Amino acid sequence: MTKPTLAVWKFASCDGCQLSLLDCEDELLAVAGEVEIAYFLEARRATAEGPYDVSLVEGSVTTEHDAARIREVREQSKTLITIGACATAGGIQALKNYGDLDAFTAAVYASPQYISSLATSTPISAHVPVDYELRGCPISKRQLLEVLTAFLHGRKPTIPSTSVCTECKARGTVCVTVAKGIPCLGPVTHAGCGGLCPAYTRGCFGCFGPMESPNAAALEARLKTLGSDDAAIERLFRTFNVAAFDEVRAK
Amino acid sequence: MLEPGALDALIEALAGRGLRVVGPTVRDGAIVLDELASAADLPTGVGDVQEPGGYRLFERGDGAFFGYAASPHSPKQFLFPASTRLFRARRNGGAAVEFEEPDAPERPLALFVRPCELHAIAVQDRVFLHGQHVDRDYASRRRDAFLVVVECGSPASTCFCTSLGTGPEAEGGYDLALTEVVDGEHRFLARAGSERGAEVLAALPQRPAADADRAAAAEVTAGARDSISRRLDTGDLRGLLERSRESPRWDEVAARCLTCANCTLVCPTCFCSSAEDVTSLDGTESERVRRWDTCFSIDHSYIHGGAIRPSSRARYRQWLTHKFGTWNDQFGVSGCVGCGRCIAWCPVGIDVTEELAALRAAEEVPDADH
Amino acid sequence: MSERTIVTEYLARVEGEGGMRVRIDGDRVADVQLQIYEPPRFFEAFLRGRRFTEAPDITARICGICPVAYQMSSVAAMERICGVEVGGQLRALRRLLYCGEWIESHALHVFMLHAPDFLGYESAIELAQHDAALVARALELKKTGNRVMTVVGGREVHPINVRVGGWYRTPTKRELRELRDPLQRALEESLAAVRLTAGFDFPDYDRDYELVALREPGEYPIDAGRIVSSEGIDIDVSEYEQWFEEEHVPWSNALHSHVIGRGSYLCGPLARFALSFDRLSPVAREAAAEAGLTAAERNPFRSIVVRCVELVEACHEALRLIDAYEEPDAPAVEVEPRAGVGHGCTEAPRGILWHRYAIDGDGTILEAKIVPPTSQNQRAIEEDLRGVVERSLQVPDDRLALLCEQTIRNYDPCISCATHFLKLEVERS
Amino acid sequence: MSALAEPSLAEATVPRPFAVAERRRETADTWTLELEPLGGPALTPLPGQFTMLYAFGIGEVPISVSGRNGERLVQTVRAVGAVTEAICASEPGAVLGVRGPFGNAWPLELAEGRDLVIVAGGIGLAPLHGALEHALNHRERYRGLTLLYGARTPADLLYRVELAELRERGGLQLEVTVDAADEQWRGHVGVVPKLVGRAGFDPRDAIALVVGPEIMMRYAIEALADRGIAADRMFVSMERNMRCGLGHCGHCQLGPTLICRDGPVYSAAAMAELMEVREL
Ligand SMILES: Cc1cc2nc3c(=O)[nH]c(=O)nc-3n(C[C@H](O)[C@H](O)[C@H](O)COP(=O)(O)OP(=O)(O)OC[C@H]3O[C@@H](n4cnc5c(N)ncnc54)[C@H](O)[C@@H]3O)c2cc1C
Ligand code: SF4
Ligand code: SF4
Ligand code: SF4
Repeated sequence: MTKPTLAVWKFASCDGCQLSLLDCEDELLAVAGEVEIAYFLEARRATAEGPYDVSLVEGSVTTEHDAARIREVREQSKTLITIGACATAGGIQALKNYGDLDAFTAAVYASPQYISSLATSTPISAHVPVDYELRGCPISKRQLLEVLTAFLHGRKPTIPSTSVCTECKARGTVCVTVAKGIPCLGPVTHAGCGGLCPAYTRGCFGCFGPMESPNAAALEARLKTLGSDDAAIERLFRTFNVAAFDEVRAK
Repeated sequence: MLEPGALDALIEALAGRGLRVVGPTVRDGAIVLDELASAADLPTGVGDVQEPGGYRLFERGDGAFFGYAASPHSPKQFLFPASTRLFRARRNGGAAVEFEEPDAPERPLALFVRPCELHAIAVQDRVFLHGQHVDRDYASRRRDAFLVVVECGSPASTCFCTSLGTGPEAEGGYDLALTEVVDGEHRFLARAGSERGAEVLAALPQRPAADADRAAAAEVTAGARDSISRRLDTGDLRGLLERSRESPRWDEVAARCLTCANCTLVCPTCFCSSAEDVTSLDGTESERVRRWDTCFSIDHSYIHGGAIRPSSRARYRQWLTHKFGTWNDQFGVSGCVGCGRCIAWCPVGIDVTEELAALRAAEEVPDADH
Repeated sequence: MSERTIVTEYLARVEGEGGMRVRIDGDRVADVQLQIYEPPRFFEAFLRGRRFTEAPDITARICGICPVAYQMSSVAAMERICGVEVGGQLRALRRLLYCGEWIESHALHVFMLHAPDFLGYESAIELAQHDAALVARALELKKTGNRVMTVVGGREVHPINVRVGGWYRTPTKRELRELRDPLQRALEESLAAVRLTAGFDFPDYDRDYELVALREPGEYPIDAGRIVSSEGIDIDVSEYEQWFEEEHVPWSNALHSHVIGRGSYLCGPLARFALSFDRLSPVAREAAAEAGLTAAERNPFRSIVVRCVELVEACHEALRLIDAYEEPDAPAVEVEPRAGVGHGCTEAPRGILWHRYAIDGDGTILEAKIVPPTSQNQRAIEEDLRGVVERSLQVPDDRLALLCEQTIRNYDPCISCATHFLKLEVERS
Repeated sequence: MSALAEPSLAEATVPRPFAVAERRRETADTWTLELEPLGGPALTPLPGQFTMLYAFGIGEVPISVSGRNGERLVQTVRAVGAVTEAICASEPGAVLGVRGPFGNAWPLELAEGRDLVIVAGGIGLAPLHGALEHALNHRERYRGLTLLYGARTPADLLYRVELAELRERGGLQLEVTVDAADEQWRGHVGVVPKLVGRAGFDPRDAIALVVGPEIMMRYAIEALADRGIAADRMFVSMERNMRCGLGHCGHCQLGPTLICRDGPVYSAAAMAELMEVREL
């Protein structure tokens, strides 16, 4: 039996989600035993030609060149899985979708004329069909392994799309909103981190994007009673999954 | 009667029987249930103030060990843990598959509980033990669990056990019952409810209870009873909910409900679970793991082609209807014991007693809002 | 000899996307470009209008490899603006978290990205087929770094526990004590790594760089210090812009830095090692001595050995911090915003990471500027490429390309950081 | 407090290994498997009951028992998702896990001496097949025996060979319809409930068993009721998500009932009202 081939691609991103694969120290060699890592520049120089059985795509599309490249990746991939908030929601760089690109470029670069960039940062699914979207900024390596294992063995990945609250409760964490009045996005945020922030006495700030049936309006009303003003609420929702939360809140 | 000092002896005695002693302790701004090493871990002098969507600790100033009401944790955490292994399957080359039973649960438990929690355990017993099938994992944890109930003296504003007859006194189903008297001399009235309870009690330093002690203890629970102001009209809730299936109130509450599932997960009786395979990368081993689930998740009602209850309205209705209505049909008891957890730990403070009252009011004045 | 171009379109085993292009005209290197086409992400622009407390979480997203560095430089800057000093155990924990990142990042670079160059493998995956035990030990080492980050910071990538003023929750003594055994093993493994890498074959190449790093009294520089250089710079971090400047070159989405009026400089392990040799713990210093390293080391290819010495240092320091840990009374000190401009500079695994912010009295960020180590090293990398190629003109293209890539990897460049930043093309004529 | 029962092995949550002894393709996406116990006693499910079938490393799903062949369980499975696909792809010799049987059975005794009308849509014939088999094996106990069966197209009909044989054999009034005919199709065209009006049975003394998509069941019941069969003489088999089959997981709630325990077979009288409620 020939091993299935795996390719890892990078678009606009911080590298953290790809790193999560290398961070699976206990499983990395086993993964390399089960799949042929055919294309993974961060880890290896040798590259094999497509097509690939599974492609993991990190990052969002922010340039014309990348918009064309993702179409090539799609053509070469049987299964395309996006990993992380950049690839599934446009990432924090999607904040530029709402601003003036020239002003942004000028803020960072002394010679903005050298920079070519689209006005928007868009998720992979805005360009090509995606088979599975793994959320998180960064993704959870436990979930990454789950998705890979599930795809290898032909089952559905067990990735609940319920609220972060469900993870807090399973972990036995005391709710920070109820017990401390700390503003928390947990009730509208997709599970996956394991209920991390509340376990550190901190409100969730939405790394995994919206959960399956987010009631943002009801949570916003509650945040106000906790003393958050409109600006604070805007900031809270508008970070790594800004585009996804904006969509939910517009409803 | 026991002196407060006897609590250490009690915890030691329980530990001495090989039990993992679990009881209240302060952590992260709440009284939670965790392993106790000694009475020093108890929430000495700490009380709680609860309201819909709110919970705060305060210094009671009286040194009471059990001066709190329902905590964010419940015995469910220990008797029906958030995740358990159902079985392990192994593929030994070729097609052969072997199934293995899971390991027996760790050390048996001794649990400090409140009266409503005793009732909640009894409700879960009906689900896991007294139906057609016995749940092996629950049964083994439950069978060995030593229950110490401490009657309530300081209910929270969210408590409504009196409406459901589940507190503040403990009437049975325990190994050992304690009533903490703080007024005057700090002391505990202790009663054994089982043979092993009697054994444990006999070994503790004590003095016989005088009538005055009994009266003082009765006053504690009577005072608690008086201080409970939340009421639930339990008259024909089953019928009410059945008739209210199409009530507009469901849309109204769905607008507020976050579908976050906190209510079902803190509820000491909710028993829903899902089961999933956790497979090794090489595909030779698989574990079937059971995890807490909730009727607030869309997957809960998923069947091929789509979920049965996609709307928040239908999911909230399922929760309330099951808890207070159809639970009776299924298990012959109410699913609610009046502990108020779902009220306090709902981040937006949705109050089941208020929702039920609203359904009732809508029925009594059907055209009220027209 | 005709013109030839050596091009590596996508550099492998570096963090982020870039390439290189070297144009050779006869026996002269006509042009060298380290090309960084990782798309720009405009963090400095997004930071405007956010609250000062958001900087650690937002800037962490610039780089998944060294998020802690971003968090540390940003909180340092904000605390400076607000006149708050985070000291004692709260600071010790920051150093500990940072040690975790150094261990993870250095182990990743040394074994997974760089060692294959010296051992003749295309990747650690191939290396694992020949020496699985080595790779397994390396992974264990890396994992220990990650464990430190997880315990102190909440998770390995983009930790959640860092805040302006300190932490959301400080670890218990017991949680830290559990890190002792793995760190002790990691220390042993790091010492072995120094011995292993010291035995590699190194190209004979060195240059008289201006080395730039932080330097602190009494401690190896990690989370604080003054900016010093081998050419006599010794300044407060706030004076950085009077000495260093960035320029934008057309072939790169990353900015190039240089010392004003002088030119390129080098930051990172080699610089720290040379400038703070005297601050190393005795174990690390001894290991360095055994490996034949002195403060005068200038061969960039040897930086892999230096990284291993720093692994020793980081493990040793982490153990020291854990042993001295006492649970603090409060996880953070109160920070009230105050209008002003402030700077933060800390030692990311790849070198100094400098931040400057201006905030208003409400704590709103008015301006942000971030200079990551890879930008600072970019010029030095290009000069090294030129130097290496000039010495190896007779080498055929494919091997030359490999040598060029290895040269780049000496720096462990992090392109995600640099663009906020890489591709090799070699053209010969 | 009542004594706590010792859990018994029969109630274990651990499956028993069964080997796929035979596999037949029914339609493009549906297969019938015969499963043989690997050690231990054979199972003796009643018509209408179901088992939880476990595909190694993929998952576990409820599947009705469609009949027995000696020691073997006969189960017909439509591949709609990961687990059912894995089950359908299990070649002879492959091992599946089996728990059960669970649930109640078709009230076949109630039909004795009466007309038995079986109405099935699509894969719905699978849960009814055991009942049909039973009735045919004990033909003398029933008066009339009718099977009304519909599928989307002729290619979607289950048990085609067997149905053809039955038609030959007699003793069964068999009417088959398809929503969309192809060129060879000579039978009825239209939805199953339409067959009800034409079928020959005595509504005052008949028992009807109905399985299909919920919407088909509603219309079939309506048509049967129109013919005059009382609601408590009509039975349906219901479906909900199911994780345990033991009444412990809470997923299969259908109003006041748990399908794995109180069902899957219900009288139409019990279901009529519930089937009207949206998203119950
Ligand atoms: C009592 C009963 C008897 C059944 N008998 C048969 C039969 O004889 N033949 C047959 O082909 N099918 C039958 N089904 C339906 C069968 O169980 C589903 O098609 C199957 O669960 C789909 O699982 P999947 O993983 O392949 O599909 P997916 O759509 O990927 O399902 C994902 C998960 O959802 C759950 N699920 C999805 N659909 C259903 C469903 N309809 N019922 C319960 N859980 C579901 C399962 O847990 C499943 O693992 C029966 C269902 C019930 C409740
Ligand atoms: S429904 Fe609410 S009040 Fe009733 S037992 Fe559950 S959590 Fe307690
Ligand atoms: S209320 Fe919901 S979660 Fe709780 S037992 Fe009922 S169905 Fe399950
Ligand atoms: S009722 Fe409250 S706790 Fe329950 S799901 Fe709705 S918002 Fe969450």
